[in-house]
Amino acid sequence: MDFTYTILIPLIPLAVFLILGLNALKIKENVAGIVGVLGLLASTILSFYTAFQYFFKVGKVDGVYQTFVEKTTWMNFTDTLAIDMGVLIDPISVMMLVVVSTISLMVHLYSRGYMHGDQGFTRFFAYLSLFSFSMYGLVLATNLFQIYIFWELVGVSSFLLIGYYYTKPSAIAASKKAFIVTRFADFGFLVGVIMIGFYTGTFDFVTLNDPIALQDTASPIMQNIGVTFMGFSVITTALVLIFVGGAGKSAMFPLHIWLPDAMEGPTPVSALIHAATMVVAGVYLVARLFPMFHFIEGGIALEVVAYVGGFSSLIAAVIALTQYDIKRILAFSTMSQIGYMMMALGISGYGGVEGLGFTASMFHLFTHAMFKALLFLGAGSVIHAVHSNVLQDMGGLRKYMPITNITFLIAALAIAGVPPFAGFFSKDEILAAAYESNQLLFWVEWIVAGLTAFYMFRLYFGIFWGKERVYKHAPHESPLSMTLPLMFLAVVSAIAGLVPFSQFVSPDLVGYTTHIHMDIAAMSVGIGVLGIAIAWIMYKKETTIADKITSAFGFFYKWTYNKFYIDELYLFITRQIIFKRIAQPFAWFDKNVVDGTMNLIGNTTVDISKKIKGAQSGKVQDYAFAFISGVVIVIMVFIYFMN
Amino acid sequence: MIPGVTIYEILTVTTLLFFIGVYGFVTRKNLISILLSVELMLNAVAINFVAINKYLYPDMLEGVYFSVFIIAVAAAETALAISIIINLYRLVTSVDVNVTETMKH
Amino acid sequence: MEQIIFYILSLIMVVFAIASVTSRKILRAVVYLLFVLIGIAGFYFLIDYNYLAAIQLTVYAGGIIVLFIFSVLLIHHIESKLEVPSLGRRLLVGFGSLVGASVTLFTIWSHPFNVAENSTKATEVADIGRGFLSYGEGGFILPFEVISILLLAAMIGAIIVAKGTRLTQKN
Amino acid sequence: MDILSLFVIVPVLTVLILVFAKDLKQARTIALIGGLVQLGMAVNLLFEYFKERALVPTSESPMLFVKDYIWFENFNIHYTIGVDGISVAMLILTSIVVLAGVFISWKIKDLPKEFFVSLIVLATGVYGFFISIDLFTMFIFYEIAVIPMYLLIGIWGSGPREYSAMKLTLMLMGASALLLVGILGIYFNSNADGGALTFNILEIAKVNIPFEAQKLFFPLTFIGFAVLGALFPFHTWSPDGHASAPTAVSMLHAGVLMKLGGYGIFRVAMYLLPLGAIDWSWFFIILAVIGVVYGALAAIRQNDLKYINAYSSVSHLGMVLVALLMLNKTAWNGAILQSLSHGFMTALFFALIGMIYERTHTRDIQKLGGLLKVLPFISAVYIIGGMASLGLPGFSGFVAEMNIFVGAFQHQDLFHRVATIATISAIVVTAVYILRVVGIMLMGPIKNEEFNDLPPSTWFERYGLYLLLIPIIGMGMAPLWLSDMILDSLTPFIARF
Repeated sequence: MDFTYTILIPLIPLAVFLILGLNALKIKENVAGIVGVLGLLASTILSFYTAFQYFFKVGKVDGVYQTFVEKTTWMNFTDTLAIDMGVLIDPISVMMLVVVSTISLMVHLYSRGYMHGDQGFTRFFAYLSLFSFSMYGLVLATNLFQIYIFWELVGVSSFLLIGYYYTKPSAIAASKKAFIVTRFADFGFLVGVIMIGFYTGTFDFVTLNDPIALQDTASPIMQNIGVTFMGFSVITTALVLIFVGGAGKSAMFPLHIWLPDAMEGPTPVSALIHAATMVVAGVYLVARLFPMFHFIEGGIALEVVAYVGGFSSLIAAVIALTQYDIKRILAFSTMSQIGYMMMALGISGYGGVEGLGFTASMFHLFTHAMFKALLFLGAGSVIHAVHSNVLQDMGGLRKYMPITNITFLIAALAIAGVPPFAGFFSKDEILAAAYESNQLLFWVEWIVAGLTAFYMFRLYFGIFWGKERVYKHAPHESPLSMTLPLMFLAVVSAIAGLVPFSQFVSPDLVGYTTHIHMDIAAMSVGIGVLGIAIAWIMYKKETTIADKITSAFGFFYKWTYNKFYIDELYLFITRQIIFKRIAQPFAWFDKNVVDGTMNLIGNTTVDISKKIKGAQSGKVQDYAFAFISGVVIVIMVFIYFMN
Repeated sequence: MIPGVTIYEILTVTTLLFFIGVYGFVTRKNLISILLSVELMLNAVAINFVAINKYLYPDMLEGVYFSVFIIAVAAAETALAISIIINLYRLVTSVDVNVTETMKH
Repeated sequence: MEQIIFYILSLIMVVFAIASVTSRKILRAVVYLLFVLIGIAGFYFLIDYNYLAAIQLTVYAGGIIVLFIFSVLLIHHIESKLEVPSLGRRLLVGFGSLVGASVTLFTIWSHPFNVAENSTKATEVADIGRGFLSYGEGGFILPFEVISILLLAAMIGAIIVAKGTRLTQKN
Repeated sequence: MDILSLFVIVPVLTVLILVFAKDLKQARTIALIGGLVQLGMAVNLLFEYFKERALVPTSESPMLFVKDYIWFENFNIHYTIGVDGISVAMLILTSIVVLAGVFISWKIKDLPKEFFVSLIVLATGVYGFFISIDLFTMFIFYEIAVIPMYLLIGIWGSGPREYSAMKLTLMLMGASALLLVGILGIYFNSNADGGALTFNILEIAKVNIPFEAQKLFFPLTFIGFAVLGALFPFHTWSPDGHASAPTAVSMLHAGVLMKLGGYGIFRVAMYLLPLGAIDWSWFFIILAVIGVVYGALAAIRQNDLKYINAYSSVSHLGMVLVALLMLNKTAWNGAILQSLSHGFMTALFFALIGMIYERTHTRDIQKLGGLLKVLPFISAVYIIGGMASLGLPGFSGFVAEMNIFVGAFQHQDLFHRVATIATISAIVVTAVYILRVVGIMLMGPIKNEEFNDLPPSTWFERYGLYLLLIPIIGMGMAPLWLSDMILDSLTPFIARF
């Protein structure tokens, strides 16, 4: 089967980007919207066609999903090492194509309503197309370097979109923060990529992920496995560094600080980039290299992934409890859910049912993309109506916004893991996998599940129930262009869990069947319902319980409310240490010491020349005297020294 | 050859004259005085030529020739120098070397 | 007799030379120089180069000194005094000249001159003239002619420079 | 007429015609035509080169279109010219930047004729430098390129221009003194295997210059060229010089002239003195890595746009030097690509800074703000340039930097590893200072009411910018042909090590 046409999936948005971007000032709003949506629609249709072809027609040969690669050389490093560009079709890339296409199309549709009347409408759609292009390229990458290339492009489109409201100082700061933090993580990623290239001799995913070669120390890619760095194999180090890159983009602790601030961007952007697609790129990256992570040195790197993921999900859930900005709550929730996915990857095995963690992680990625995008779009709809992000300004909106209310509720139920919504199935698989391999992480995630349910319903009740506020204009339901994507996503969130995911996605590409683990499901649903119930008691009607609890936990509350002061720590490091203690002295050093030395040399020359110039008075007499003295001295020298 | 006078004595006198000229050349500020000192030095040298010719090579006359040349050149030089000085005086109404430094610029 | 005359002449020359370079009145300096030049002419007589002595008297004492006096009269008031250089400068230069003189004298006195004794050949003006006009080996016809051209050039130059501005302005 | 000498003759002819120009209009038209002809020649040369290279592989003849005229027989000085892939790329860079410079100087006010004459004399020197194979001829062209700089900054500059011009000229002259000693040292050792003394690079490359001599003359030649390439700590002329220079001169200087440094190091110091290079590389790697990190950090705290760009140049060109000293093909390829990429980018930046300064009369980023709103085109190009500068994929900087990093990583010892990691870390710092400028200057609220009605960019400004943007994006999108051409030309070099 020839999948060459999939190259069009990223190229169509690129063309749209060029058309809209080059004429950003000329194209009218409705034209830009239509061009953008149509472009993405084409890509979406192609993606779904690809998925259909791959999963149901040609992908499976003898029960194993095949990997299709189409590529061309882009640049040669050495005679053996080169960067290729191309498309790689395998279960996870096709699954990601579907996710990206669906969410992106919904966000495009939604944006036509949400951004209506905005000055930079065309620019916004150009950026969205640029992002879609980069994300598709990332998903379809055939090798590490290609993924790095699109990784950076995704980063820059994220930067542009966060800074979309470029006259707003907080948006500028947030975009800068996002770019620099992820850039810092990418520094690790890049070093990791270069290390892999150097020690294995290839960047190619197919070669790198070959399980037979990975288990055979004589194979070319394992030739340098014996080279160590700080007690670990260099390849393990490289994998950890690559994971640092993934952690940066996926907002894992401690590189998560940019994600909450990134909410300064327009809400559709938050839904698309900072909830559903770009932030899961880190998960996708680890999944891409999963065989390597798993086989190299018994999966030490994978353990790092598991613990970082687990810890991130816990800390994010705790912080989310106390926040008031509804988008930030969702952002921390995103971070927490991505932690879940990372953790699931980390504890996964390779073959057959062992690979449940991997499957679950991808499954959760899929379902989470749907319901989290829905949550963000719903939040956007609310913000659109209330013109505020803050929970205190909302309440009782269910009467004004029925569609938003119901869709939001579905998404909240999904994320809380209530059956039969999508989140229940994926979360259940994750917990089951964790239970099998790592009890500690299982209990952590179990608690997180409860916390998730609690803060999501705190949010839900806070917005749609609770005390009714006085609104300047009466809130109204959003236009159809916005509610249509909400309804579509709500349907998907409700039913996506029924997809037999393990049939399609598994680490060894074979596929297997799973069933619901009743005991674990009972536990997780139990704690979920408990969380919802507590939220119900505290927030459905206006009560003072919340305040009492808050004051009871005073110190702890303050810490979580301030996100454990991690931002302040970073600020301290960058402002006080890097800027003030390093960059400033460097600039000073250059002006005064280096340049000073050069000037000193120059000035000394000038001074000396001035003194010499004094001797060079232009008075013939002085010259004559000097001349005669010289003659006398020379004669004396001849007399006394030469003889 | 002067009876009873050695070449050493003659050269001593000319040396003294020469260095008196040097002293004058360097210390004087007035252009004419400087020219005077130059004349002193030239004459001292001319005597040297003559004396050495007479004492060491009495059969030849090269010393005399050169003395004549020196005198001729000195005359030419003086004439030219004085004309320059006069012209300069017209321009800056001074013949002080320090003042005439302005010519350098 | 000649010895005594030489010493007297030497004394006159040195004393008037010093007077010439230190005198504060320019006209006196010129007159002192005249005495030195006459002393030199006397010296030429002593050494038996009468022709040279005659030239010295006519050209120097007669020509150059007159030029000097004219220019001094043109430029200076007779009574105006010359600026005296600073003491430090005088001492420095005096010391320098003294060192130079002593070094030179030391060199002269320590050099064994190969004096040709007992030559009594008288010098005739005709010999000098012949030497100047000879174009054979050792002849000085070329420098002689060059000098004449130099003198001519100096003369023209002196006129042009001294007349100065008006001539050049026309061009 | 051989097609290489044209690169010297056409600018000289342009200058001769320019002398008769009466006013700005005539001068700029002549300069524009001259620039266009040069660009055409450069592009033509590229195609001719490919055609010829297909017939004559590099192993047979490293240089093509070689022409040799005796110039001064006694010292065996020839006017020898020829090109390989590296010089062809450099010639294209030069012709594009010169043409863009003419566009940017479209409305120069003072002494337009003299300005264009100096500009093109400078270009002549650069062209000549890139085509020479004879060391002496090369050195002469080098001097021709450096001298007009003094006039251009001293006369048309701004701020403390005399100080800057003097500083720049003195430092570069000092460097060329060292360089001359180095070149003469090479010359007098060029008969080490018997045979005549020669200045011809290709001839000298066949000779085994004794190790002691290489050790002595390598640092001289290296520093002589590296001062122009802004090697730490000899970079201080660059910020002041750039800040004072008029726009087109900054463009040409940073874009092209500074590349002479790296090119010269590679073509002369390393090619002719390989043993010296191996022996000294550790020392210069330290200096170059310091330059990379230090330039980037110093750029963080500057407020003058030109200073920021100048320090960023120090950092980027430091990477070129690091890459050259890594002594393998991948890194060298990166170094040359980085030279090209930096040439286009920095010219673009200086052009933009010039336009912004012309409109707002300030280069202090703290006083600017919200330009994206009032000058959308210029600001958008600035952002694109910034993205290229911080090594974003799709732009030339990425291609170059990746080659450098991968090449530098080929060394396995700790020293090289540390140097490599330090160099890579500069990309983070680069992102910081680029975004700082973008955030303060382009985004945010408009700080000054007067900025609300700034004139938009004119057509010639746009042409200039497009001219520079096209190669940046082209190199970034499809680097294969260029990098393969350079890689191929590197084989004779790698054979020396």
